[in-house]
Amino acid sequence: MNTQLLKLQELQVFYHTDEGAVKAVDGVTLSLAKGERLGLVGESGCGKSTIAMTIMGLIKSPGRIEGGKILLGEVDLTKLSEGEMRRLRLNQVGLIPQGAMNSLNPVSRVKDQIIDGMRAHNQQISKRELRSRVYEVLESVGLRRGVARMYAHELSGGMKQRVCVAIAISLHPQVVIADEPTSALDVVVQREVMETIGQLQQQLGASVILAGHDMGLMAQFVDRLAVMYAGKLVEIGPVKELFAKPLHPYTQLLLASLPGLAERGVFRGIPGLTPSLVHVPPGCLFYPRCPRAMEICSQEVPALREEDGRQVACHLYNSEVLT
Amino acid sequence: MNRRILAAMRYTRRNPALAVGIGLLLAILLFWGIGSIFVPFSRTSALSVPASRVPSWEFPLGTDRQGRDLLAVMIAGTSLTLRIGLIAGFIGIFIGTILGFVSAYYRGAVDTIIRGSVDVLLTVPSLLVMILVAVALKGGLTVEGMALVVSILAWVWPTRTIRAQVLTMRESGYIRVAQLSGMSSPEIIVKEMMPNLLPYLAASLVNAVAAAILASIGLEALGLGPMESPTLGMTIYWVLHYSALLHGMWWWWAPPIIIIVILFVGLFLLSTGLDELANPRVRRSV
Amino acid sequence: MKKGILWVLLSWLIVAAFVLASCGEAVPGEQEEEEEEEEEEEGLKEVSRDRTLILIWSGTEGRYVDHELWNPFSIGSNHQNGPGIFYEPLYYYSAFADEEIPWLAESYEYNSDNTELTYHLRPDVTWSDGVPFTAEDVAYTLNTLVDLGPAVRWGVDVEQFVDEAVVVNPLTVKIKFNVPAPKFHHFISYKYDIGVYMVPKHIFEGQDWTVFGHFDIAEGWPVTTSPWRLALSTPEQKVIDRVESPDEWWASKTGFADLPKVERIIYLPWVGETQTAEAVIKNEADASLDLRPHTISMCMEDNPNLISHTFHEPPYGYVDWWPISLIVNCEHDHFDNKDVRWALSYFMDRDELIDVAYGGAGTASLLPWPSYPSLDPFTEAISDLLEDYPTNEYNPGKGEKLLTDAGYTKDSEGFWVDAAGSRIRLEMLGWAIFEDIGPIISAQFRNHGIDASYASPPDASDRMDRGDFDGCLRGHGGSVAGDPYFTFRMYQSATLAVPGGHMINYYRWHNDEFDRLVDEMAITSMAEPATLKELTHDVMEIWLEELPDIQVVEWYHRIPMNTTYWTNWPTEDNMYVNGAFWHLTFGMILNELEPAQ
Amino acid sequence: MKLDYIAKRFGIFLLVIWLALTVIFFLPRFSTQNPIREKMNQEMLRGGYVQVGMEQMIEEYESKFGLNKPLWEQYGTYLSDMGRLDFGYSIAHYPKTVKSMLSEGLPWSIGLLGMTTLIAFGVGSLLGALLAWRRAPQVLRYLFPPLLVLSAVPFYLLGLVLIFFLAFENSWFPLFGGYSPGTVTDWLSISFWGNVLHHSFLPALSMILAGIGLWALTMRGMMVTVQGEDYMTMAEAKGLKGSTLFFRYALRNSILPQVTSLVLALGHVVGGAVLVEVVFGYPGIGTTLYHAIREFDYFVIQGIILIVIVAIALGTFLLDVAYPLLDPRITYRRA
Repeated sequence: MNTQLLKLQELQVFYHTDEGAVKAVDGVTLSLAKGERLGLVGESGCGKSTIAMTIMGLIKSPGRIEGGKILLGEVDLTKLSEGEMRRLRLNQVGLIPQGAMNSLNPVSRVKDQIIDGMRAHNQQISKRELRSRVYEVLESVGLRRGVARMYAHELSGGMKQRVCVAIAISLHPQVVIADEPTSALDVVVQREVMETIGQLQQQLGASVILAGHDMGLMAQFVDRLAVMYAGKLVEIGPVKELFAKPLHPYTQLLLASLPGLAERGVFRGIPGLTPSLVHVPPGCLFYPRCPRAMEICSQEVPALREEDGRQVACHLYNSEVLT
Repeated sequence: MNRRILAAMRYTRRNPALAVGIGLLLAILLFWGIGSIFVPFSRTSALSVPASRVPSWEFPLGTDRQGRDLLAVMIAGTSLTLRIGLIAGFIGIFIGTILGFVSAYYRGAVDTIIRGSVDVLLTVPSLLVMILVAVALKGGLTVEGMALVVSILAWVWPTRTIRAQVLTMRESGYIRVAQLSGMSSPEIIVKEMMPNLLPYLAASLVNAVAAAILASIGLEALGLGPMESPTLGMTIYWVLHYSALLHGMWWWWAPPIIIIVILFVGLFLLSTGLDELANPRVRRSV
Repeated sequence: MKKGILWVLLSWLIVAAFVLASCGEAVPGEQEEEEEEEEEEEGLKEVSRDRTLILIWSGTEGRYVDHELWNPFSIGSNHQNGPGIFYEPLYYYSAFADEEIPWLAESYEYNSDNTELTYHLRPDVTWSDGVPFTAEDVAYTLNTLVDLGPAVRWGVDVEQFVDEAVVVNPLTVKIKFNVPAPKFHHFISYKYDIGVYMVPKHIFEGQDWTVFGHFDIAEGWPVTTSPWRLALSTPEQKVIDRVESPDEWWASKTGFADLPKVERIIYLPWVGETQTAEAVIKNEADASLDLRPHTISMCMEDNPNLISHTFHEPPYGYVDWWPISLIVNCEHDHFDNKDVRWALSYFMDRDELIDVAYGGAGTASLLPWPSYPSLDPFTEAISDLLEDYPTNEYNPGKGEKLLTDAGYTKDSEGFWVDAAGSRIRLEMLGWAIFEDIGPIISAQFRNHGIDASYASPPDASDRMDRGDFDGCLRGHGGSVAGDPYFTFRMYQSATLAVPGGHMINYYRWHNDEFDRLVDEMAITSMAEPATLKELTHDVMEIWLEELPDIQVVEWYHRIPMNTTYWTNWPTEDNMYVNGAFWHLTFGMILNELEPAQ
Repeated sequence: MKLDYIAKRFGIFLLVIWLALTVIFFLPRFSTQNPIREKMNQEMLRGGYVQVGMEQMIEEYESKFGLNKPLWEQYGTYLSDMGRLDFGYSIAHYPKTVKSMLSEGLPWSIGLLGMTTLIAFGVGSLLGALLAWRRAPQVLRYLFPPLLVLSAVPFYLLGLVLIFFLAFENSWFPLFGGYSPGTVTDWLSISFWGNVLHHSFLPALSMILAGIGLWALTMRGMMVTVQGEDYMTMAEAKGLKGSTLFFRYALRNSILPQVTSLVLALGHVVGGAVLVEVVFGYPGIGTTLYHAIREFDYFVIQGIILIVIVAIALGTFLLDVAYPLLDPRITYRRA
């Protein structure tokens, strides 16, 4: 079924530092269907931002793509030259940045920052048409036309993020990657921005990858959810089933640590620390912190297996082990 | 003990400027140290050796028109010029630090006065002030006299830079906490601010020394220096006076320029190295 | 209050405008000058290099600040920078040839008691604007100088002697003195830097001499009797062209003298010795201010066409009228004692000094006046005194004996100290041109136990005039010919002969007998050499014994003269005048120069 | 609100000028040197003749210039003259006016130093930016250390060495002066400009080489911090061309502090680099100031320094007013 718009196959991205190669993304395989919303969750440093940046082709030394493929339709993005990759950005793949607070060029007006994105990809647009496109895009994210003449420091946090969204979708890309777009915003503004992204996604039919660590937000927005731990994909599946019956122990603990309104004062975290990504121990990386760890978990890396409509990488569901 | 050497080694790899700077300055100090043992100071005065000799075994750097052994002059000159730089540099930094701290920390009238006078003194050409002081010093200028002349304005620039640095520090969190915790202002300055400023002060000192040497060589090259003492600047003056360039006496003009260049490059790298020490953010870029 | 701010804003906007305008002003200012030059542009005729004389002289700011000043009497101007050749003298005097050359005047005579001097002017001499040169011009010049006095150059000199100048007839003028002035004619005739310029009355009358520039090329100013016309004068250079035809100059028209061969003179600013040597070597200049002996000898090797007064042999120049001496302040302790002064003279090794400082190209100075032919008889007259007072002898032994006899002993560091233990501290002042010899003299003195040092501080002139110094290296322009009166005059502490004529007594030395004898010389006419010699002998007896001034070296003018384009320069075997083109006798050189090609 | 901000800045502008003028007025008068005596003695050193009535001449001209009046009275007339921009006469070169001396010297100094400062700023900043820019050609990395060394060398010594090799050994360039001797100053003709540029090449080269290193160093530091900013990542994500990224985003943001130091440097240009002009014999205002100081020509010193102060103060004042245009974040509130 070739409706999969974007496929990551065994993607490996390492950061080469003085102490050795940090395996930020170590063999991740996942796919994104057309118009689908995929969530990417995990503790900070689990590699979700690296994946987002790798898809955009913005990995800078000392980071480097070690192996694997990123297929957008038939095109493997990892093999593209910088020039080819540049033409794809904003055209095919849009990014909504994390740090909205200063993602806009402080010294030029909003309209110039929208126009230069469009002009970089299409030289022939006339001035008049550009102006109308700017107004159209701003209105699509719920901003009045006056915002075009303003500078970044004259906008509120929410408005800045909306401008970033406007820029990201200004050329109707197939895929929109949102890297923790609202983490810096208060809850109310967060909801407004996410609703805007949702409406736009439906209008454009684009597929969205939402990276973040706010499970509540994920629950309301995404169709499928992928859980990452220490650079590896541990579980991926439809969000409702995953919330209802999490398979992987890490996912279970993640969901359990959500503060419910009922129990006041009780905070359950996940004991232990995320492992070092430089000297990767054998077996499952979650082994030291896994409440249901088994002998095999410390020796063999669990592969990703089908398990009632979902995929999970854990020896608990490894048929050979159980028998 | 070797752990610290190892750490130092690793640090210098990451901060080459500091290493090269220290290396150059050490080379100059060695040149002076060893030289002053072998070559007597008496050969720097006029008529002490036969005049205008090409470099030879007896006079490795040749002699000048007035009968000075240029090797002796280079050795003595380096130490004299350095001495002028250090005296003026220290005076400059000492006054600069005090004024910088007082004006940045206490603000108000004191600050406007100090800031105003710094702005005014920066606009007045330093040459005029230095000549007037040189004239006021009456007797034939000595090296110490020269240091005094140069130090008259040596404090202006440090005051301004240290004040700016203290201003930024004053706004930072931990100073606010120190103030809240009831520490008296002088206590805060000495205990809190000073230690953090040390690398920066060291860098400003190096800059002040370099600026003082530059000013002293400039004054001497214009003929306003201590005529009798063989500093590097006076050598440059005699080179210009006797147009050694014209007569192709390269052994007369090349060595002072080379030593001055090494001196300045060493001080420059030392100060950039210390800057990185003081402000790690910049280090990442090297 | 509001209005106040507005006014302040307004006035300082003018300042901003000024800052910009002053750069702009340079351009429009240049424009005005330029229009002038525009007209002149066509006027600035083409003159081939081999008919042009290029001189590098003064203007040390890299340009001529006085380019609009052609009235040599005003304080800011200087006849050496070009104006000198526009004002021809009544008489030239060549020290070398020891002869007076009548020029605008034909003859002169004093009355019996030297209280009147009458000049008979040369007929049909005309100014460049056609107006005839008459006794009116001479009388007006001298009378104005008497009125203006210290406000202009030579004012004080003329005011001291001249009571009034009277026009007898258009070609005769009588000068009445208030005191006998037998040497006044010698004083106003052109030699070296001394001489009074005769100005056109019809131009200068009614002008304030202190500010009048006498500069307006379009108007044909400066008006002159000479064959030279100012073609261009800018901060960067001065161009002076010769008249087209012989009948435009009175001398060539009347056959008195033929038209100079030089058709154009260009003055360029002196920037530095290196640059000048380079220009002279490359034939970009024909003559310049002195070069140092090492430099001029090297230039002559690089460009054989270059010659000096003594061709390619040391000392590469001629003796200037300006012998260099070490003045010691006779009022300061130690130096008030003549034995200490003589000891210093004995400790100074002049041969080593000349060898190191000038590479052997120089001579010691025997007496306070230069060794010129017309003064030699006076040197003869006192040769007997020089045996017991050898002013150039280097004899440390004698020096030490003098000091020990005077009660001086050497302290632990080998420096002479007097009975009270105070060391002989000799801090010598000087100027840049003495820095060749200053440090060497101080080194010599230190080697002999005198705690000496040399410096050329920025306020050297001020400290010397106020007597705030121990020692000072300095030249003194005194007598050139006739008799050594003009030299002796400088050592007088007071004078009765010439009221108010006393100069600053730099030496701080007082001797009444000396003053009386020199006053007597002042009123003795040059026509009585015998009495003058006798007086000189008596004067020198006192001078030599006291030695108020320690002679060092003769000052040499080492002028590079380029024979690529011009020959017949004044040299040792063609001594028609001294070779300095900045002196008032430049006109004589210009008349003699012959084109080489 | 905008006006009172400007008025306040203007007030400080005036205060600095007044203070500097006062310092300049009293400083030379502490010493007993007299410009007339200096001039007479200098002539004596060249010509040899000691002007007889020198003391009387000095008194005459001191009364003419009012130098014998009590100090406070002189100070009063001095301030009113400066207010009316009448700098009076140069004592040493009387009756030459200070204003004409300024107009002769200023264009050279401003021309030479203005040009070299701008060129050094432009080339230095661009080089510094490229050094910190990942995609820039790596060869630049080797260019930086020598420039750093050059910027540590005092530029007048650099000038000496350049003169020796380029002007003296193989005379590609003239040795001295503003333009070749014998040419007529004609600011309109191209050949004259060619001549001037040919003459000013060496002094300019020595100052540019000495200046580039510093500008490059500060610019590189700024570029490194700017490249780390989030708006750069966003800009790249927009798929902008390398040149747009470099110029409209990176350079545009990191140039701001550089402009501040440029304005200050340009202010000092009017003061002229005394040492360069003396070494190269360049007829700028620097040489005039040097000689005025050596001759203690008060009025010339005061005239030149007023221009220097005004230029610097004007520079800072214009910077304060214009800065918000450069960086929209700065507004006219209490800065």
